[in-house]
Amino acid sequence: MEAVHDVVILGSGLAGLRAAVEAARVSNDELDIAIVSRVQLVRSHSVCAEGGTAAVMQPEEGDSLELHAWDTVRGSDFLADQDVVKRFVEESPKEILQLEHWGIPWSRRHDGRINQRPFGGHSFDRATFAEDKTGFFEMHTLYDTLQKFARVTRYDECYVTSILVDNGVFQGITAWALTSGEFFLIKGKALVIAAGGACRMFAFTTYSLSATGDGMAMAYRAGLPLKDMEFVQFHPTGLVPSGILITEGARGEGGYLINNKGERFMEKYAPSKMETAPRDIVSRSEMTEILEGRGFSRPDGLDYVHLDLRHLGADRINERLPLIREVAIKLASIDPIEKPIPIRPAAHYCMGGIRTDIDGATPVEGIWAGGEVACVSLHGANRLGANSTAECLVWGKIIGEKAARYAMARGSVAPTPPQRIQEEERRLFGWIGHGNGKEDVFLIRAELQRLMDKNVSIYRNGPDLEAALKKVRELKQRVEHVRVVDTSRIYNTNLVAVLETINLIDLAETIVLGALARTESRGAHSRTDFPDRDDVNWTRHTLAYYSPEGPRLEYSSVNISMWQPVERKY
Amino acid sequence: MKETRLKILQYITGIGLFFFIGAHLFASYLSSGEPTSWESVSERAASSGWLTLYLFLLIFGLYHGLHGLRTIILELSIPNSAVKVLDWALLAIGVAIFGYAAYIVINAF
Amino acid sequence: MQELTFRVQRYNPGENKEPYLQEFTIPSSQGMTVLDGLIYIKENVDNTLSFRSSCRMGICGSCGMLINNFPMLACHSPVEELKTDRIEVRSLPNFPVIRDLVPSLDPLFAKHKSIKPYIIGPDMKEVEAPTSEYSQSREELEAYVQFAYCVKCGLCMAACPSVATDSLFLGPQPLGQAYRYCADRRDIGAKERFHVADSPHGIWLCHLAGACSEACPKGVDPALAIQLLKRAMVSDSLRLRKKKKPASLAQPPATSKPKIDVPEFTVTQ
Amino acid sequence: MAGKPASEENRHLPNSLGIRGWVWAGRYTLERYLFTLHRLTGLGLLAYITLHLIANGTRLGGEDAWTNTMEFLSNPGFRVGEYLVVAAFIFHALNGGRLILQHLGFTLGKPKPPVYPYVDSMRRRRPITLAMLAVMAALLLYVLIEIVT
Ligand SMILES: Cc1cc2nc3c(=O)[nH]c(=O)nc-3n(C[C@H](O)[C@H](O)[C@H](O)COP(=O)(O)OP(=O)(O)OC[C@H]3O[C@@H](n4cnc5c(N)ncnc54)[C@H](O)[C@@H]3O)c2cc1C
Ligand code: HEM
Ligand code: SF4
Ligand code: F3S
Ligand code: FES
Repeated sequence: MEAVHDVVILGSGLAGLRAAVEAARVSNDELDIAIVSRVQLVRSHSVCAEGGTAAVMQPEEGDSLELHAWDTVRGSDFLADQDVVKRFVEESPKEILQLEHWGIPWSRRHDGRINQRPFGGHSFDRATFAEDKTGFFEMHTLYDTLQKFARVTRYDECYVTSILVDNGVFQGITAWALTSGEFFLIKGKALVIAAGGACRMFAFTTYSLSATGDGMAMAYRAGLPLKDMEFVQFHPTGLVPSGILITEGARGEGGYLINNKGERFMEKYAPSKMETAPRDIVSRSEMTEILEGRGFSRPDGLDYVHLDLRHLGADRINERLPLIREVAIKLASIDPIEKPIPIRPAAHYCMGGIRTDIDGATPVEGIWAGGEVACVSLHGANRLGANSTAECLVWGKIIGEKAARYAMARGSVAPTPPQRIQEEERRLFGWIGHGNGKEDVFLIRAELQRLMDKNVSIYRNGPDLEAALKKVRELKQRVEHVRVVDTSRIYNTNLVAVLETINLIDLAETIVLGALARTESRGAHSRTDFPDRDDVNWTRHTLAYYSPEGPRLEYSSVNISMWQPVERKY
Repeated sequence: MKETRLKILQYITGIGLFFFIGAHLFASYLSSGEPTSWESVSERAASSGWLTLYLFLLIFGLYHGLHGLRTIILELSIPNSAVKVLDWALLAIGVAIFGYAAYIVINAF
Repeated sequence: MQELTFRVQRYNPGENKEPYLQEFTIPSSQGMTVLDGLIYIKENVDNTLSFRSSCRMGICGSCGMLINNFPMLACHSPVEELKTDRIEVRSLPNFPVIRDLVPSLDPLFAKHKSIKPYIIGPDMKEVEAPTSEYSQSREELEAYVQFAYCVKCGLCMAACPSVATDSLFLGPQPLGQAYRYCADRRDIGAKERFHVADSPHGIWLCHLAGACSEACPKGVDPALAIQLLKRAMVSDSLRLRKKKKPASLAQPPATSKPKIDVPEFTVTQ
Repeated sequence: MAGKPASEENRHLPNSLGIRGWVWAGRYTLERYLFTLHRLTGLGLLAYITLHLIANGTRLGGEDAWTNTMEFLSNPGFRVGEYLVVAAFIFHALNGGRLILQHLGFTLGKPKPPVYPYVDSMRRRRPITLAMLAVMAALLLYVLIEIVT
């Protein structure tokens, strides 16, 4: 089986949908565009984004592009590429308007203009929001808009298993249609990778179950370098025990963090910003409170602190935070109008990803990457809240356009040797014979998650990371021997779990190795054995290249075109 | 907007039936005397007022009932191509019944 | 409640002619949802069980199922709310079954596309190259925002009696979304959507059974949207419909505040 | 529409409730089943009208034929049947009135952002439906008494 299209878009999250709309739009619906997703298009993880999308919308009221840039650079602990930041702050207001014109229900001020709310690390209230379902509304607005275009072929629920590159040029992707069991090749002139992040390697995470880093892992195995993988963001407010996100908007609207003594403990750590300090700082503060015995304990070890919204009042909660109220009632039996919410830091975002240049182009000709899967180096060592959805929109648009223009200029699609597809098919369905393998994939995944939660979490140190590396490599061996009991090709989620786990393990290795090498503390990467930032040696990006023995690390420089690094204090 | 117009008629005939059948039932059950006796039946049949009422009742009832039936048949997933056939068939049935019934009402006496 | 009995629909297209129910007994835990139960079964009891899930917070719309004879999102159904320890889970009715608990929602997506679910603006140039934001008052927002809550889960379609007999009927989700866009001041495409909804398998097959709204997990109230769309179509047909004023672009505020300080560039540009 | 190369190969099991769903579709509360009743009474009335016209056709045979028919129809079985028709009519008429109003968007209230736990407009306005049912019950009782006495 083989399908040929002009532009292939891998992933239908915010970045993927935005790219698809842009590609269809700039080509006047002339290009044949395919959008491939492992879930039904509109189910992508981006629907979970709650709080907001950052953009300078109110320059008359004191905000400015420079200020947004400064906040982002400072938030990144000076690891962001500053030319990228500049492009970002210029483009994101346009995206807010574009979505507004495509029908999104942005929350409004009394005068009918777009409203914005405060967000962690931003010196101005610039998180544009639609209640607390920002990502949801953005996704559905883009999905709906995509329905305008006739020449978009959708591949819902097609699990992509590999990216084929030949001589540094993109060839195609192999995909397994879950609903029919078919395995086939999708060829194209250009590929846009927008396959999302990888925090499902942690047990306590805000992520969707389907966000397992496949895109990063496939690109990595296809020879594309991964950048800055050691930087994993922990969100301060994951709902205990599920990890479901309680949006930063809850603190933006004025919620308090309270320890078991009833104190607003952020006074000690970030007196000027309090609860709306950047995420790395708030998460560390919470962990310190918990580690020093000022949290509330739970038998399962998920000790927590309280997020108190009661003083906001029922009206404000119902108007601004309806989703988290619903979620807290449903999944923790707590109505935030009446009781504080139990929360603790949860794995939330991968700052790292596929290395791209400022236009989202990867080192392979014909492949672009954008959104969380990519690392264009906007977030550096710590992403500011609300900057990610904005990044997905901005670079979704850029790479959609670039890929479309490339495809329009290029003649034909190169042939692909059939044995590569057969090999991949054998690798995939070979598992199905493994009915008597001795390992259980769900156990392996659980072990990986427990390990990452324990050793590669908010506070890290040399010995823990060494131990983690050893364990990850052991898991990498063991996963080869898992059994797949399910023998069907149709909707075989047993096999899917195996493929996901392999991907997660590969990525975990790059994270652990990068973290081990980086002997400093910067942004989300905080080592107790190296507590200070080391600007002399470590103002540089980590690059991880695939090799059968394990990742090979290289480094690249940081673009500093506006501000020299200074001490980061809030 | 054909379907919308058809449905509007369904509503109008529904409201019409409410009054006509109300009157009809009142005359048939609640008025004094023996409503179904030959005398009272012929008496009503001779009055042009009742005659008109019956004819309207017929038209409204048939349209309303048959359009309702059409909706139900449409809902059995019949293909769009068969809709025309259905429409004509129901129209034919409606006209036939109307003809027969009008003949009774007008010619019985 | 120490233990839960799950009776789960199984169907493997290669092997079974008919779906059947398989019984699992699993330990219950505090705050557990039906989805948690299914995940427990999949990971610990029977690896071959198939179902959809993603966000596990009731926002992606993947996990619609028939739970104890009512269409629900599995991740949004705490076992406690069901008030029983016997739980029967089947694939969503009115959609073809692919396998086990996995229905094919393709018909829903196709119907949704057919009603033109996007802004058809008075000035498409402005729509595609915005110069300023449209102003939207609270009332204008409230006229449609409830309907924009739709997660496209298809529960309403599983509940609707007209969808049950008519696979061609547009159904509550698409019709509700048609109204969502018609009610948006930024949109002037109502006529085009009326035209789609006016087909023999269109809006008039809705008989206000209200089951769609009863089942909807996100408070969308498609039944209300559909009746309001009917009203608009009837008044349009009778030429009573008021032309709505298209949205206007917001003017920037007249007054401005001083800029917040930003540190000077320390690298020469 | 969906681009899956193999989706034409329809291995999926159809799973529609079909007419079965009129009788039992799940744990719905009221309106879902009022719909069924409205439909059944509508069809019943249509069937009745047809029979009614046939019966009336005997008029063409003159006074004797008519009186015979009426006598034949006055046995208790038909009286009960007639009561059922009147009952069906009363239900259909009252519920139909409600439907006309609500189909046209009256009495349902305005859309507004829902507050959890969600209550939709039909349930918010359920008192109207219940009032309709109460009037219906009263009418049915009245007609029953009227017929019996
Ligand atoms: C709970 C939560 C709340 C958040 N809130 C905010 C917020 O308020 N503001 C903000 O700015 N950011 C927020 N973020 C971050 C932001 O939502 C994400 O970074 C962003 O949505 C990522 O979008 P994406 O398009 O890159 O990827 P995703 O939305 O994750 O999409 C990935 C796509 O790739 C597809 N895919 C993956 N693997 C495969 C495969 N093997 N084969 C085929 N397809 C595949 C998936 O199906 C999916 O369609 C939040 C994140 C979380 C977890
Ligand atoms: C007394 C006044 C009546 C009123 C107010 C009334 C009202 C209605 C309404 C509003 C509908 C549309 C229901 C919907 O689409 O959901 C309807 C349907 C219907 N009516 Fe009536 N009606 C009345 C009398 C009758 C009579 C006398 C008959 C018999 C001929 C009849 C037969 C039907 C049928 C068959 C349907 C279709 C049912 C369905 O689609 O479910 N009605 N009625
Ligand atoms: S209207 Fe409600 S039930 Fe229907 S698809 Fe949308 S969210 Fe689901
Ligand atoms: S259940 Fe169906 S009949 Fe109408 S009100 Fe809802 S669409
Ligand atoms: S898993 Fe997303 S709605 Fe249930």
